[in-house]
Amino acid sequence: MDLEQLRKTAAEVVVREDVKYLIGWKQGSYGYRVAPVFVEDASGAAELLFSPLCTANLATYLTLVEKTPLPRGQEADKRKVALLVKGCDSRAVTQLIVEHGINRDQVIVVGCPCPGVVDTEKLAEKYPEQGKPAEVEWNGENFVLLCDDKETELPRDQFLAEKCRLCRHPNPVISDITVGEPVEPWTLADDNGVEEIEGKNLEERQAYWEEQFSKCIRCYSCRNVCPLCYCQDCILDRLNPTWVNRAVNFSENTAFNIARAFHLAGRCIECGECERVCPANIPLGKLNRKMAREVRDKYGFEPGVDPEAEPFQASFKPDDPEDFIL
Amino acid sequence: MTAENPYIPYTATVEETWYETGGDRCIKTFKVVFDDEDVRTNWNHRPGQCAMIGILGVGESMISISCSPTEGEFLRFSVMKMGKVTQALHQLEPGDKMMVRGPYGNSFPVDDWHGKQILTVGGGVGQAPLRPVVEYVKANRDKYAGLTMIYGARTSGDLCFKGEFEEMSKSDGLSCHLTIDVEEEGWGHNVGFVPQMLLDLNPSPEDTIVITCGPPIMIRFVLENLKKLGFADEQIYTTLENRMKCGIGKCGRCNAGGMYVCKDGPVFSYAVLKDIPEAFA
Amino acid sequence: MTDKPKVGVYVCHCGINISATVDVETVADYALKLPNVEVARTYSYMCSDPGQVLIKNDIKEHGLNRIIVASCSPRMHEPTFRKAIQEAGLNPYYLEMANIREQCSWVHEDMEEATAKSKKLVASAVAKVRLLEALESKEVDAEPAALIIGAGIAGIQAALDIADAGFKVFLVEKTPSVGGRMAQLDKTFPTLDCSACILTPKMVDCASHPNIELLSYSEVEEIGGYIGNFDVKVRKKARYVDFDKCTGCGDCAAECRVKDRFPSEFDQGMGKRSAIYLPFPQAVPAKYTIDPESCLYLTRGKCGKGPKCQEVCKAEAINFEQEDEIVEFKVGAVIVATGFDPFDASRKPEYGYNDYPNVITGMEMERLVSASGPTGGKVKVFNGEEEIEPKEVAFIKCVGSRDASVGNEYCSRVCCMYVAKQAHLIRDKIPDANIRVYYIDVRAFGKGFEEFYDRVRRENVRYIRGNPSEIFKRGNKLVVKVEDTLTATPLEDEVDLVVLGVGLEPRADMREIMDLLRLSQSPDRFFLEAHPKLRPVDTATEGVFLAGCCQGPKDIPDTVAQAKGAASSAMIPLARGKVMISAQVAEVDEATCRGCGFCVNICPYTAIELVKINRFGHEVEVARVNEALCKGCGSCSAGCLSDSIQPKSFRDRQILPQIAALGVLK
Amino acid sequence: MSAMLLNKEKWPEFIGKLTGKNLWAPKLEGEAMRFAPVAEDEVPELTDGNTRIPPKNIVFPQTETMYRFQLGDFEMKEPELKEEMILLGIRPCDARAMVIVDKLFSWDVDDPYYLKRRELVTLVGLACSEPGLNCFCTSLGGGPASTEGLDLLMVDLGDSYLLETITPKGEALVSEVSELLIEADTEKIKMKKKMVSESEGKIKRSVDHKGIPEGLPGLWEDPLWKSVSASCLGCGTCTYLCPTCHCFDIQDETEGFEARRCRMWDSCMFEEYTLHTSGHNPRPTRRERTRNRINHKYNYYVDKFDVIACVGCGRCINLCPVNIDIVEILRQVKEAL
Amino acid sequence: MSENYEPNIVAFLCNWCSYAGADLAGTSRVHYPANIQVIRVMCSGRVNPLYVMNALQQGADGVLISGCHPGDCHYMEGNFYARRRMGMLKDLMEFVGVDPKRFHMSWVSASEGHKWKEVVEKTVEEAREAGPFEGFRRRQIDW
Repeated sequence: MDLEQLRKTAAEVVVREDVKYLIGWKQGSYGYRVAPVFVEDASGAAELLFSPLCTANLATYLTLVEKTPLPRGQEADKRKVALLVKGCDSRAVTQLIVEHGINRDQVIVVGCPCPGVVDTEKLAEKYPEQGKPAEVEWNGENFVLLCDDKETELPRDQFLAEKCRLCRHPNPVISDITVGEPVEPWTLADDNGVEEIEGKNLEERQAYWEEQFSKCIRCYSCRNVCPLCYCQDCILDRLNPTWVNRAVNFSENTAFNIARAFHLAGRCIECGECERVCPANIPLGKLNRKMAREVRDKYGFEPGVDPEAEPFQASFKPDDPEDFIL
Repeated sequence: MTAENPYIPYTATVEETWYETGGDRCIKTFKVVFDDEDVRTNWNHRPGQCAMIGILGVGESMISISCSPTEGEFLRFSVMKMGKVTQALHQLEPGDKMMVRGPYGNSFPVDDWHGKQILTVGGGVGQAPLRPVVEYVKANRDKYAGLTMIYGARTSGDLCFKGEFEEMSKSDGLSCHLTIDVEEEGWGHNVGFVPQMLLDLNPSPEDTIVITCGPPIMIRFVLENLKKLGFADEQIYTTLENRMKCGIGKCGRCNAGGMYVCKDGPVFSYAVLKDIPEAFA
Repeated sequence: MTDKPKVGVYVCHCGINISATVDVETVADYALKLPNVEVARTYSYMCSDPGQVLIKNDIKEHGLNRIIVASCSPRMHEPTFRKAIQEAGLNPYYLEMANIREQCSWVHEDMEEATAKSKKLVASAVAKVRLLEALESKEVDAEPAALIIGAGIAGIQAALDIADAGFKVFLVEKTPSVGGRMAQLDKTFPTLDCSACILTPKMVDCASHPNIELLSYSEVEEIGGYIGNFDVKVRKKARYVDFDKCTGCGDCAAECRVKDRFPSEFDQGMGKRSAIYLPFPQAVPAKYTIDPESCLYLTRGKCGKGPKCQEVCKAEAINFEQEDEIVEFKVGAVIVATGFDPFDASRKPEYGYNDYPNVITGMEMERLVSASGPTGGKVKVFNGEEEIEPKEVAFIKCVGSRDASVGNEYCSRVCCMYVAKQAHLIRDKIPDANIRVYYIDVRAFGKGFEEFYDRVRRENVRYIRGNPSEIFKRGNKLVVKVEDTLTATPLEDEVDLVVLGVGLEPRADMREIMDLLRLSQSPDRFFLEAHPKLRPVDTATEGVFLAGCCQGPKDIPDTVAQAKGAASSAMIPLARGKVMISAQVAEVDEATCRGCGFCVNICPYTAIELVKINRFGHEVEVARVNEALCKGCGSCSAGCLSDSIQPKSFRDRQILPQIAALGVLK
Repeated sequence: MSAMLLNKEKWPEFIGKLTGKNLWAPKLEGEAMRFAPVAEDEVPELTDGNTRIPPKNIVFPQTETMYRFQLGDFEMKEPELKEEMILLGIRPCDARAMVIVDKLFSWDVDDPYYLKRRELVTLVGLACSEPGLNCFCTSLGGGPASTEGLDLLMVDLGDSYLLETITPKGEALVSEVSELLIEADTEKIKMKKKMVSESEGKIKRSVDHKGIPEGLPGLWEDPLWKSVSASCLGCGTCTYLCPTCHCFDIQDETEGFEARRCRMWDSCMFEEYTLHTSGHNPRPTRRERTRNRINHKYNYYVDKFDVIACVGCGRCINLCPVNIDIVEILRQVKEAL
Repeated sequence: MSENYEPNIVAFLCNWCSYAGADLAGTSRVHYPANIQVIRVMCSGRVNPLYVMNALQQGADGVLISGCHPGDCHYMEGNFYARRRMGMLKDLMEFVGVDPKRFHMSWVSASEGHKWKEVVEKTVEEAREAGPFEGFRRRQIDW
């Protein structure tokens, strides 16, 4: 990845009068952290980064913008928002367009073809994080860790993030400007995580998820980080009617997680952010990927690839599967 | 645990209810009496204080006590129908039970104001926390120089405590000035906004205490106009409201800057308030 | 005024229908313990007058404001009790019924179980009724006019009926003339009336009727709105002939430089017409039309020294500058009478329709036997280059019908009879011909049909049971390869003429109408009626009705009957002058709607649209429901991720407590 | 205060004596540690690192029944809290956090639930020999072996634990296991000091909070709040994992006629937290909410209780999904002063 | 599982087909188990899939959703949406360990009183096999 080119492109975009800011990644405050950054001027573009540590899906910020009441007579800022996207992130943008979450002409999508990001948890396990920010780069097939003037080769098959092993769209499916060369899609791995659960019987599954959901502390980071969870007023927060009680226990947590996964069925673009941010390490990705796979296999639908598509949850086919009907 | 548990409310019986205003967000007043005699006698609130009232199984809501302790061994609450709890409260009728805990917060320092002229400036349901002061002054008429009440609402239908004003104007040293935003047929009082009416009345700041409560926008202009009229910060009092859950300074959410509205408030003098950055947020 | 729900629960004995299995007193006692229940009573027949009076008195005496009747199915008596409580001054929607008869006492035997279940059903009803809201039905004015799409016999008949009743009718026909398929037919079965003779007067009537505005050579472009208030846009295609000036003299067609060069649509391509033409002599309106696709001047920009038609037209009616015109109007009801397409015989290549000129379709046969047809009524066909009068004639039935291989599993209903009729006509015209009919079944179900079929058979028309597998040429004969399934004998039948009894198919262009009116198709691809038995002329779109073969194959009397049915249904809103808009419609909470448009996609009635609103200074899109179009099905709601669209009376906050009551209470 | 020594060989026996007494200790669940009850014949191993979820839930459960009742009835039954418990292996920062939160829960009106649980719990601390990457307790008056709030402190000296009793509760506990302990000699005390100073040296991050409490009001409208909160997702991770965050919500829950009033953690980072029913929100964006979080810890709490409501445990830094780093924010605050 | 365990089934029926079919079963005096309790909705498309979750959480041991046969929906398409939604939900529920025997969907027309009986019997029987739903049921134990 040519960072100079990225920064130059970004600088050109942010100085445009019709652009509010550009959302990108920058080096974090320590270790393998990378922080989202809102670049408002050309100088800010120098901070931008695109590396195998840039796991965060920035599309979430498109809908996270708070629309606070404007004083009478004040016009809303209608300038465009530019953002850097990887393949998976671009699917979120596309899905948002499908759902009217954003207007296509309100965003400038800067596409970054992505050879896959690293699993920072695995990385930290093997090479503990340091106080000083470390760098990781792509190096041919593999990654390379630059820390304390040392270069350590990180084999792809050990450190590639789970979501990337299963990635079908490493190149942005939508973009106004592309920085970097398209990457060759790679052979997909099996979704071991989902299959492992499918291999369990009902009692085992129940036990497995009971253990997982019991850990949930309902911090809602999974929901908030999700680019496609953007209701002003999430039904799971609501009290009238109450879908899910505020109490934190296995029952309510399960209801919360089922509802969340269901609302994302046919919408989830498998960026894996929910699982990444979960402080309780609940394997939320398995839930979402399971649903995504059913949607793909049984209904022949893949969300976030076609901005003209009919939303999966708001359409049907007369020959949808009905083998489960009595 | 013990009877000391401050989260456990007392049961009270609704004696009387009536609607102050109409519409979707109507205001209904409840006159309630505690079931337990000890509670009834020991309950001691001051003008400006609030109570957590609610219904078991639905929830609680912090509401200002809209009567003065001088009125008798009962409480009055004027509740606007807004959310889940207030909707449920509105379903209560005489004979029904209401849960009450409190009283919470500080109060208007009415006893420090002896000898002063009291000016209340209220808007809409904001008159509810002012009413106890009015009643208190009426009950201790000899201790105060007098009381002027300015009260306005959008329409005459949005005025609370309507029946009480006539009688007031008849008492010596008390005056009552009503206003509504837009002219209505048969309305014999002022038409215009409360802050303007304040300017028009041109009250003297001398030996006067002003207390005001109403919509944030009204308060802002009232404060502005009070300054124009020469009132000092220390002469001005208002009450704040924020979302509350516990009422006793634990749950965290009601803070405006470093002040917990439920404990440090709801009554603030403008001298304090003006330094609280979030007070008018 | 009170916000407090005061519920009255009325448990019906229904004679002993309920009380024999359900301990109604126990149920009433239980109900009294439920929150907000003030009164609970039982009575022998709640639906009886005294029963209703009981409820009404309680409403007045106890100030009840919510009523539960635990009795029979709401599908039975909901309207009764709604009316009753309305008479007592309550909003009729403050009613909930607990079905303890059809779904409890009649289907369970154990008294204990049935009583327990009844209690739960009552508890569930109480949970909901407390949260019900008052609803008001609205009425809007209905435009006293109708739109009829298609001017075949169905459209014509419907138009005449409605116009005769005094309402304005806009009759839109795609082709230059009204008349449709019936105009092409020679005789009609089984009475053998001359089709044109009975149709032409009606065609003329509808052109001259003061209440009918005939828009021929026109197409509907857009239909918006809803029952009572449809906004219609019609494109009047340019005829290049001034409609008012043309006298129909025909000089133009006679002088056309490309005279008689183009296959006549009316004659099924067997006859020819000019570029400027009248589809058939009795066409209504009798106005000429220039076919822009065949006219030299319109296709090449030049026609000799100048268009001949223009030159010879004394009325100076020819106008090449003419443009399409858009007409807009409002109607209260719409009748779709777009008819059918005959099955395209080339989709059965084994019958050689494209290969042999003496394999023809039933429709072509109609023109061939017609005195006004291309041969003047003489049955003559080409066998190769040679024109012959066929002596050996075979009919094949069920071509394109009852045939899964072409996707048409249905019976076309008219082929049996028209084949019999055509066999009879051939027998009439060629008395020495050998005529046979290959059939799968003979369905002669209508009035006079069986008698006619008998008559034809007596006229020495042989009916052979078998479905031919192939037609090929041998020498100068066509060979029909078939197995006589009654005798299990394989046959190779040599003939001069094969008539394919083609079936009826949905029109190729029906999609346009479906999209215009959001109509659905039944599995046979014809338009779907609202109910196959009870609402055969209605559609799911209120105010839109079906007439004729667009709904399914029909013969003429059935078509006319359905057209009259559609006309009378369409006249209901027109005559009332008002339409009721259901109160149980969906409602959007604009504060929480995120404008994703899922509901817009889901709604089968296009009742929801996205509109821009100002939310505290920000322009945002939210869904909005057109209450006149909404049917209250609630599909939108289950698809709404933010629960922002909710059908009134079936809101989540009304249903979830029902679930809780059924789940939790023991 | 006394110092005793527990040879690690006697560790299982030591545990054995405590397991009957409602003993809780850190337990690795998946990749994360959290406090869990120690089962009958389980011998927990104390390892480096702190629990991901702070032990505040022991005294302030995430969801807690305040009282139960029957709908339509007015008798409120409080839960009986009487079982004593021992929290083994709590880190000094988390114990210190409890001391800080105590001030709030006993301010003016006592919170019976919290205080009762506090009374019932004995805190057996474990000094940190390997502080975490984002620990900065030393900046805030704590330290790897700080005893504030603890009843008993254990220091890992390799083959033995040094046990320092701090309170009578701690003494009582020690007396129950006294036969397993020996008196610690001065050498061991020295070893401890060395270990602690080494540990302190390993703490890399720091906050210079001097002037911050007084200075924060002046930075009310500073642009830094916008920039530090821009990437905030508005989730509750930082506050739920904070040992001093103590905000809660109160809700009524019903099931049939059974009902309870309960309270559960709430977070000032949630939009709904301050949202009025009218739709007005005094803290409408993440900027105001982030500002409030920092102000609450470093200004308001100091004003009220004379202590910063942050112990430098680093959890909010470790687990923020978007690398919002309180040390970094405070550095910027300091810079802006 | 207790010997005399009776599953508690909540059913959602569309007004036009299945509810009418269930009424017909009544009119025809067809007997079936009393474990089933019906909530009437206008269309199977109205059934929010989360109702199923909610019902299980709140004490149902099984849930049934029934609508018109495909193509017969009174509202044309509602049952198609219901089918897609419930198909997805079923996959999800199974994945998290909810026995598919607890959750059924059927097409029952207004004329299929007997089919309704069969559907109820099957639903009850399977729910019985699956036993009382413990799963993520709201439990007082947590209170």
